[in-house]
Amino acid sequence: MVSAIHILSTGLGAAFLLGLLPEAWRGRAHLVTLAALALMSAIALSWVLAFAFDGQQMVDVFTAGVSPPFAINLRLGMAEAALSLTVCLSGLLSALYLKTSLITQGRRAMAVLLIAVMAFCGIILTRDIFNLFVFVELSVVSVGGLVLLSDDNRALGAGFKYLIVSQVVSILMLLGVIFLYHAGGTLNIDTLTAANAAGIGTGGLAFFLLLMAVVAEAKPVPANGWALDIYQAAHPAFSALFSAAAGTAALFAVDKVLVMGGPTWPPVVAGIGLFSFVAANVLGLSQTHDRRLLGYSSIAQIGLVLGVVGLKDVVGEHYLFIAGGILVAHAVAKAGMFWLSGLVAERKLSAWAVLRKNPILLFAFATFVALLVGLPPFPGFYAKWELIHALMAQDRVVLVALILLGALLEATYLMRWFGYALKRGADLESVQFEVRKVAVVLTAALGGWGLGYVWGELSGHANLLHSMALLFALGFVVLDGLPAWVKNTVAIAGMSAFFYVSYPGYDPLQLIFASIILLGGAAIFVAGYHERGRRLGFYPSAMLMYAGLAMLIVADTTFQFFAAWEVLTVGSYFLILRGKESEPHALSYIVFSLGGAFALMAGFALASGGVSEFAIQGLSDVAAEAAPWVFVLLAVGFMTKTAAIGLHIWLPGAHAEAETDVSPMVSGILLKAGLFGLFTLLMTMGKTQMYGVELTHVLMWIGAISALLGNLMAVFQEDAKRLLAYSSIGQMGYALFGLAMMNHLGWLMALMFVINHYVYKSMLFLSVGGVAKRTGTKLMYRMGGLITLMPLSFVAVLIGIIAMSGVPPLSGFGGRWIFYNAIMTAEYKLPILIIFLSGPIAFLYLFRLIHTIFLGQLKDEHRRITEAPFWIVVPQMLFVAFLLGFAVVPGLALRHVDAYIAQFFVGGGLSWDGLTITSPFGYWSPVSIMIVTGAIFAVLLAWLVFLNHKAQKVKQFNIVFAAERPHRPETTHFAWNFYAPYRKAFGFLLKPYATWFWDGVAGAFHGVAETARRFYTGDGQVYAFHMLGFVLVVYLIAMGM
Amino acid sequence: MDFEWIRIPHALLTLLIVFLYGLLLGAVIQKIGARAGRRHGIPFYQNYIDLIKNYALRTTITHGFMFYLGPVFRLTGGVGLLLFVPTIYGVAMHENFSFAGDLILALYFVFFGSLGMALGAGESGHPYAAIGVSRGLSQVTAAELPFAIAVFAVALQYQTLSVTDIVAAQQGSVFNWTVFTNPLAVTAAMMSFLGSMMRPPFDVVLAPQEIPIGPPTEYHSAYLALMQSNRAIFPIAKMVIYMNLFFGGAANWPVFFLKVFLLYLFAAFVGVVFPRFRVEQSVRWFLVWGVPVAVAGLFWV
Amino acid sequence: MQDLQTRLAQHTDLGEWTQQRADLAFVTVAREHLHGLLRHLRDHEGFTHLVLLTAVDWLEDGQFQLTYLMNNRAAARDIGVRVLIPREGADMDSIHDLWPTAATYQRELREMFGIDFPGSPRVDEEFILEGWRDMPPYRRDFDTLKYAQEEFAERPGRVSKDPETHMKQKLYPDGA
Amino acid sequence: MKDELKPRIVKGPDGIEFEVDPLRDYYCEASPSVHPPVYVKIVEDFFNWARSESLWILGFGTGCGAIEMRPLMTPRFDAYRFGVQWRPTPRQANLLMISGYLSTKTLKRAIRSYEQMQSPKYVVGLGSCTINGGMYWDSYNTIKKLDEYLPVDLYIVGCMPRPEALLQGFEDLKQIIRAGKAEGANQYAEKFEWYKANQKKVIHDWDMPDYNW
Amino acid sequence: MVHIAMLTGFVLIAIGIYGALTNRNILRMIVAFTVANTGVNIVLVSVGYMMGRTAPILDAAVPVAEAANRIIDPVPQALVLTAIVIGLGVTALMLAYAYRLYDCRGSLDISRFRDLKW
Repeated sequence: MVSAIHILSTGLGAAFLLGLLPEAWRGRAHLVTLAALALMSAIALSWVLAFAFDGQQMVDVFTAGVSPPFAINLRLGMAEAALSLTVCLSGLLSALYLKTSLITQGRRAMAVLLIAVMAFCGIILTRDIFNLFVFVELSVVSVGGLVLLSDDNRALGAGFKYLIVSQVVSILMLLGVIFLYHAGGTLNIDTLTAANAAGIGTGGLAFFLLLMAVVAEAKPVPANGWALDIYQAAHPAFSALFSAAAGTAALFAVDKVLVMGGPTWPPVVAGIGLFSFVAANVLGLSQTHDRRLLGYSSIAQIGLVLGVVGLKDVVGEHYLFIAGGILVAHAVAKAGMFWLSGLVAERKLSAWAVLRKNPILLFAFATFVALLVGLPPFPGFYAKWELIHALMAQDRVVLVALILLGALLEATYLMRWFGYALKRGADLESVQFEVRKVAVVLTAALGGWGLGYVWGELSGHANLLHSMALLFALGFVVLDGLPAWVKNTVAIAGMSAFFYVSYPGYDPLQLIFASIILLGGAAIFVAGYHERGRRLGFYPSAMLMYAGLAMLIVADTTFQFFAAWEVLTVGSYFLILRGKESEPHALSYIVFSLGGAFALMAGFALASGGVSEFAIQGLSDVAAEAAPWVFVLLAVGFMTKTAAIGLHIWLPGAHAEAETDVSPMVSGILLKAGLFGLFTLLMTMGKTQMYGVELTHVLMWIGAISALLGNLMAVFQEDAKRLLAYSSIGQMGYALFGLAMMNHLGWLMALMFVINHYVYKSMLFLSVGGVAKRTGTKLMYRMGGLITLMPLSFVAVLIGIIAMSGVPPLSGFGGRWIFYNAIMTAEYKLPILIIFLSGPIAFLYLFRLIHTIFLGQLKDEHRRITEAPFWIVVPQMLFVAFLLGFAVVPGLALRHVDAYIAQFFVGGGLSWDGLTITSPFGYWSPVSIMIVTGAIFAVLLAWLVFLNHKAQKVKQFNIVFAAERPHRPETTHFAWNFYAPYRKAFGFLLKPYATWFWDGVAGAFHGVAETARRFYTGDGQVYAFHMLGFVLVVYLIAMGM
Repeated sequence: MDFEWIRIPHALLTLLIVFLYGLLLGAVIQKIGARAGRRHGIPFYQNYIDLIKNYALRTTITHGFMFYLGPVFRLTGGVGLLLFVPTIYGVAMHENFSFAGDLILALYFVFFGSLGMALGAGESGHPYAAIGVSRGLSQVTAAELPFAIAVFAVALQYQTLSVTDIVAAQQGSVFNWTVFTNPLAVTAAMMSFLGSMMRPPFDVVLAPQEIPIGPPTEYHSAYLALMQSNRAIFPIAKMVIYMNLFFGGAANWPVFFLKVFLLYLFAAFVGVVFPRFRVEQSVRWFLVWGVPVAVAGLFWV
Repeated sequence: MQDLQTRLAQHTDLGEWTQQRADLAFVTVAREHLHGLLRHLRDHEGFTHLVLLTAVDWLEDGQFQLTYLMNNRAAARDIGVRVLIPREGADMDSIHDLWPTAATYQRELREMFGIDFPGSPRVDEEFILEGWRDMPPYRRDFDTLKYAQEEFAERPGRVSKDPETHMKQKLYPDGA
Repeated sequence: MKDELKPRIVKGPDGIEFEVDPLRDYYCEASPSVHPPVYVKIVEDFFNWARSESLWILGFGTGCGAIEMRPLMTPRFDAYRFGVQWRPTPRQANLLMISGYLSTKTLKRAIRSYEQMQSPKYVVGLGSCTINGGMYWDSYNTIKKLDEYLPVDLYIVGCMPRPEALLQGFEDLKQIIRAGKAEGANQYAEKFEWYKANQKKVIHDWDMPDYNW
Repeated sequence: MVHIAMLTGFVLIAIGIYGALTNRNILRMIVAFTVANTGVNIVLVSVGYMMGRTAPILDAAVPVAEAANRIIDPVPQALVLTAIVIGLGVTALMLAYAYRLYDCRGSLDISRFRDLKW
């Protein structure tokens, strides 16, 4: 093994060597630089591998050959090695990225770069506080130099501000060092710790000064104005280094220093860190400059790690896993993002739309965002999971809330940005990206995936990247260059095969969900054949969602469940984002979903008491005092997905603006994830009381009100897909209501809804989507009279609305019948009234849907349109066939589920004797109904045909019109504001209270951000003052504690 | 369960009786209404003649496929509703096809005809038809509510959803009728009944002077004849449900005729006395008056 | 009404003043004074309501007489303002800016008398007649009998009598 | 020709332009056909009896006679006794009452309504105006002989006829129908060209298809 | 003695920081920081000083064997040397910055460089 000191000596030596090279050998100088950095990385890597695989023990390197206190020692453990590797690699990649700038600037710049990397490594490795000071100052000088690499001459100002603040910091640090030495008689950290120097005389204050100095290097809010300016103005490759390497080094320094101070200081550091995390994320909300935004994000992430460092004792054995996970994820992602920003010409966020020209860059951007937000399968995900659990184990509920809030805010602006990149800027001209820079970015992205794998291995949970489903989905990233129909076939085959293979392992409940997800998903994919071209990005996203869903239903532990939940959320987000106008809706979807997911995580953590590997079945044994809170958190999490009223505002836009075949996926299938969660919740936790209030009763009310308001809002939509979307809210309300009834039939009804809703909503979304495709509008009043032109779509909608409205003989009636039987034994009667009211309201919007689109007057411009594309019609016909079949023999699917549910409730099941289904209260024979109805219908139709077979077929204006004639189809088609009188009666219920509320919340955060960021005035002296004030305030607070 | 083919002629017999009685009853009720206006009114056999005439018209037009199916749906709804409920309690001949489903089937089958009719009317392309449907559906959401709650109350009261069982539970004495055991629920249900009978004050759907008779504006000849047949059958089918649920059912035809007549008369009586509500007024009326009564009836159980 | 006449005469050049009844008077003005006078009557004299606007065909004089009848509801008075315009190429200034309803009257006059009101809304659209192709029917030189005979089928055997002579004969058969 | 009836070029959602001719695309262009009695005599007699006892009048008043029809619904006359009812839509009506003078403008609407009724259908002219023009004999805008334009089954004289006369008229019409002589609809179809020519002679702006289905 | 030196050091630090925070001119700020650095160095040295001992130079006057008792603590001395060197480096860098800032804006007023903020 090469001694760790050569990491430093290589950097230093190469820097000196560069000085010896002729000025003109710039290219060669650059090669030397790269070689040095590569060598440094290699050394670090060799140590990392040694620690990881050879069981290498931690080593101390004695610089002068003697042990401390007589010489400086360096220490190399796993953490040091890994972080040094991070630093060196980001240095190497930045140097590669900076090639042009470095060659222009000459060898001095290269030397400074080497010194910077060396200094960061030194900060990590050294165990001597004065040596630490030296490396910090070296890094200051080199950073000061590297800032000048930027083309932006505002960087000058930024660099100078940095130097001003550094001066203040260095004064504090030197004073701290010397008085610590005075108190402990040594400069070695370990010896100082052993001597408890911080507890002796002036040692306490000295330690505080030293600590503040190193904390200041981690750029805590609010003493960090200088750092933001540097991020904004410096060369992006330098910012990458500064963010990834300097941040990493500073954090490790804090970690090292902190052990000296005893128990007083970690909470202070944790406070500073978490405050920075939340505050920087709030401030980030109102940023419009990409690099400055990255700066805020960087500060937030480092703040989070700082918080974890402060919480070292709390998180215990997982400390390195957590802090390291967040740190490396941040380092890789932030470096990658800065590198990306170097490829983007303009500095406003929407300018990142240019990345669309290169799928690799887009993939990298997505990876980085996922890394930062902490989505699976990246290290931040595992780390956050462990962190929250560790905190929960110690009952640090407030901290959990703060961390989750901060994470949500961060996700908000990052996802918003990603949305801009994907959707803004209509016509982009073609851009040529430098291959070298793209390669650097791609390396970082792949590094992120690699880290995801490593962290998965380290996590102690099943590695997500070993999951078949996820791998299959990720495989589509690789396949993305193939034509759409090939991918479509692979997807259908894959999902069917997956179902076939997994089929024996499912219990009846899982089987129902699995059929809908896998077979149902495959059925919807059939519609995908109508797309020509490659349809970039569609299949990875969709398959990611399906993978998440498939993983969800078989999850045994809370971790698997949550991971699957996040995977399906991410996949569906990408999927929704693909719609033409869907950018804001996709954002609100992901924000609500992540908020819900965080509630889940908190709930799981609370339930398990901080045990990170916790069986879902264990939810039934949650301690009594925690149980109601667990219930509430999980229920809220799941209800975000089912879009229960109040949490529903993301749904209409997300579903309505999605692509034609995406709407059925996200409506017909994705919503079921929430229901599955609720099933799981209620199956395990059952009835739970909070302050004497029965929570399932509350759920019943929420379900009922969702059903009512969802339906009611659907009535007044002019946009067909929005109508269907609101109707989904109502339908999910029904299902929630059924579940919350907590009786056998209620659950059966909910399951019936799961199946039915999938079928008819998918079908309706496809039909309406097909119509919208042909007519070029989703506004119903602009359609009309399409029945003769699109007969198959009409039939699909007709069957769909009959099924959905619950009119016999189709399957919707089965749901209603079970519902009535279920409420007979329900404990609470009042919410049932609301359900009664909402039932017939469904007729209103369903009739409107079919009437204003297919009936009434055909418009001029639609006279020549044809039936929807063949492949969109095919799945509709499959659904029609299924609905008819399911109407006749619902028992095929339901009786097994019925038997399965019986294990949860005593009595109340159905009897499936012969053709008649019997409950304790009534009976129902689908076959007889179908036959009787069919027979009557056929006889009457024959009679009418006999009478009217010679009827004259007339055209659309041949209507009686009070002796006048219609003017134009537009004025004759009664469609707009169809239920105007109804609005008079019920309009008051339709005020968008929920939207107002959430707008208010969002507005408040943005308002705070907008006001608070004015704190950073841009004046170097003010920043120095901030630093001093920060130190003072922290001291006062710490002393007060 | 073994199906006996004899049920089919039996059911047809029930249907025929109800059909003929329905036509007659319609005319009688109209005549009574006319008498309230001091007119003689139509002859009691007028509906038969009108029906024959409409079947005998020589020309028809069609607006399309759904237009054609509308009346078929409508009448299927009426006939089906009748046949899914036992007409005469205790007489196997007139239990019709009630083995196919219970009360819930009947409640939801009510919508079968309305929905089909609405679709047919929509296909005609006539704005008045659409306006009529819009009004009708709007009104029905509120009008059905007290009834639904009342049915729920009754089902809870008797702990069954089987119509036959509910009727059975009311036998023995007049005071076993639901109307005496749970008068509140029945009051609420009767309010809904008014709303579903297409008579004033809840006839804004047809509103002859305003949107020339709404949904059926374009229907004529045999289509209209089918719908007239439905007008004879459907209200009676509905009243059979009310009778069975609330008024002890009917054990033989004379009782049946009497009870149906009285129920019909009730709607006609209210209709003659009160003027028409606008949609939002009737919605409000049902919510303000009907629902609280129904809820009280629910908690009475 | 006398006081009204006095007041009006102060700023407008009034023509002939006919006091029809105590509460109804007619006044003739030149067409260029009409607009100002109407506005004055409406805004200052309380004649807020335009009762009607009609025309008389003085065929022999070669003139149309336009009559603007206004009502002062508070004072329960009416005043009619007459304007004489030449029959040939008859046109008149529109007053739809004073009373929007006037546009309807003007459409009628345009159709029935052929008097143009440039600028009046929809003045050239059909009003009551559909597909009328002849001379405006209210002009006195339009021969409605001849038109009816040529245009509409007649049932043979109809006898039409002059009402005046016929009734005279019937009531006073002996010619007294 | 009204603007809304002129052929127009529209652009479909796919961007392809094409022509829409409202008269061709929005109205059925078929001509009426003759529907003779097809059943055996006794059935046809029975039907004729039913038709005669179920006169559904289109609620359409063309002139001052409309006022004379209202009393028929009141207790004093109560035409409902005789199987007479008013229907608000021509589709369901069999009897068109031309209640008084008919301006050419109203004639257009009357024709349209008549054509929208289903056969067998009947026309009754009320008052002298429909017979020979009555007091509107020299009007520039009123037709003088209804049967020139529509097949009239019965005229009821008077200016205006009283409700009693109307009741009597209904009875007379019933006789005609029962006798199988009320074949106005078939007559209209047979002499369609002639009727159309007459109609178009007085209706100068013919802005509808030849036959309004 | 020690206390006077240390006090002087702290006074210089205070003056330096005060100067750096109140002067708008960049050069004055740099000078002020130099003053503060000097103060720090004095503090450093004074911390290592022990009454009555000699400088930590091992030569004939101070034999190695006695060194531990006769010399003052050598570490702060060493630190000061390093600190001075580093301080010099930073000061040089700041001056270089000042030069380029002046080049860029024609002014040395720190409040002119506020275009990056918020």
